[in-house]
Amino acid sequence: MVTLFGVFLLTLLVITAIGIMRAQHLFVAVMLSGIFSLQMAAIFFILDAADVALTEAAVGAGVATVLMLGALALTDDRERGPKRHRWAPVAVVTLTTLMVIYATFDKPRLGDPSAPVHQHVAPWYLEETPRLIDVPNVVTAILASFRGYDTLGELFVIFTAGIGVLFLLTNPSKEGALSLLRSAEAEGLRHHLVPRIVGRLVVPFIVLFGLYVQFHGDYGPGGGFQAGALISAGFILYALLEGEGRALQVTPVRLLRGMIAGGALLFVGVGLAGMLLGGNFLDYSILADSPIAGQHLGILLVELGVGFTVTGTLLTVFHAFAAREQRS
Amino acid sequence: MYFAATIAILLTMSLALARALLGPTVFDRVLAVNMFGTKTVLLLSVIAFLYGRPDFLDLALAYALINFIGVLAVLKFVQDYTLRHQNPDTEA
Amino acid sequence: MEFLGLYNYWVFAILLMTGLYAVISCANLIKKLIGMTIFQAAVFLLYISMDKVEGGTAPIIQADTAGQIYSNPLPQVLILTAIVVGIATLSLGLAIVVRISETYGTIEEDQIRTMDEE
Amino acid sequence: MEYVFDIASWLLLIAGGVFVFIGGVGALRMPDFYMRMHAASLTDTLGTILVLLGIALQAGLSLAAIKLAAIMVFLLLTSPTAAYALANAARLSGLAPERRIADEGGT
Repeated sequence: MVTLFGVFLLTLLVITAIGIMRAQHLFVAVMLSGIFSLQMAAIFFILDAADVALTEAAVGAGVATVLMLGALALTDDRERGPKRHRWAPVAVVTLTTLMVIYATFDKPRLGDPSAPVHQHVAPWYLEETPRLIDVPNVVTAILASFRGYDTLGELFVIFTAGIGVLFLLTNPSKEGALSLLRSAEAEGLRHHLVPRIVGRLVVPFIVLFGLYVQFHGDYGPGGGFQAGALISAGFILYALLEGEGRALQVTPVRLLRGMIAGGALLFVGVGLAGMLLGGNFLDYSILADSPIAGQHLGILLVELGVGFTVTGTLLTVFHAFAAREQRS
Repeated sequence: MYFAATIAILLTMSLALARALLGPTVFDRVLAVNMFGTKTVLLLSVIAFLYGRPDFLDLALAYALINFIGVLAVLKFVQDYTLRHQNPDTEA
Repeated sequence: MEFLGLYNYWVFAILLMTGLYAVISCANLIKKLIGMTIFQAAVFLLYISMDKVEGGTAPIIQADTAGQIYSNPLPQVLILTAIVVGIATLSLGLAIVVRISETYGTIEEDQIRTMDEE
Repeated sequence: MEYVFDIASWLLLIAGGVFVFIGGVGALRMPDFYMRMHAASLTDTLGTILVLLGIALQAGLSLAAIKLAAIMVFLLLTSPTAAYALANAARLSGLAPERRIADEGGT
């Protein structure tokens, strides 16, 4: 029965994707991709990926739509070009789709326990995590400890993307937050009483929930990535309600940039600390008296680093887009 | 009995999707996104119980908290848009 | 029911190619980026479909249940990080589009090309 | 006593499902944007309360019930606010309610 729910949602997903492609108005495309993200989260949850669904929820519901709208405000919200019907791309795409579908007939069925992907390293992770690391959430254990190198790499991708956006969008002249405070458009939604009151009520709970996700990530779905996205969603809400200027007073640009670099440094620092104490890079077992306590400490610190960098990057990107908007 | 509620929610989701695809104004689409959001919260809560893992209500809670940020962003977008162009077109 | 087991992969194929179609065929740069996110989402769907185990539950080990089957945690780890990396790269792409729009005054590929040729 | 809770929760879930569905039909079938919003936002709130109460009765007194209560509180706060913000945005952009039904509210 649940499989049928999944099939239904997947069908809706395909319809939404085609709707996105057909939308002439980019604003409509952005709204439909919001729906797309909600459907993806529900499908991830049905397919037992609670952590992934939480990440998609945190990223897709808050940050992605806001960033897209920010970009639309800076460019153009409509496709201007003539509607072209090119047959070559359609033919290529249809042919490739049919080929990929043909290839899937050799794939193991959904949920087949004897599929090759379940045979090699995954059972080892599931069996050894309680003994070696002793946290209930195996996803967090793999993310932060077993495959810490991977996560470090991903973190540096985010770090680099944040720096790239700063290079591209920050204006070199020193119009700081002060001029923002005076401009009329920077007031956000301060005239709208109801959203403002309710929003101010909700913001602390979003941040609190983000902290819960950050520190409860060993035991339930959660971790630094999700928490970073949630906390930045909270601050983005504050910025929408109270205006850019106020938000930049609460989280100054300097602090955010410090968070981007500091989080990455914390991650690398934990790795180096392991080396200095005589272990390997990112080997947490050495950090405390017993290996398990060391693993717990290492995972906590590493997740904290991830949380800092993700929060800093997403907020910096948001502010970069918003500041550009005020200038233009 | 969870199944009945789930089916109702899924059908409502498809109706909301139809509204999002049909338009006609952009606000209809935003309304559909918002509806879809609340339905997702309900769907996630019901399925968490269907699977017997009520600890996954965290997900539904996350959506309940941040779902309306998108709509507020739309409100701000429209407000700035009307400030800049005094005569915006609402038709999609 | 046999074929429903492959439905996820079919949807993956269709989404992948929908995204690809947008990237190679739409002239609008933001539309291209949206197409790229659909392409990404298709890959996410492929990985997460592979993690499901019949009768399994999310890989968060419960203390009081012995013999419980858990789904494969490894694809989840890969996709979890990929989603956040995806939004970071999307924002980088949007930043580039914003700069292009400021320089050329348009985000349509054809018009940018004709302006470059002049 | 068990049965009473079970039956009550089933009734709540079914009623919630019905209201949610009615809201969906209203959002699809009503003739103009403000009416569609009316249908969607009202049933959103009621359907949410009913469904979540129905689940909470199954959960009993536990952490899950507290989380459900939190979800309900936040949805009841944010969902009408979103509806308000949306109506506001629509009015701001000059979308008028359809004349033949709402004569006095037009711009």
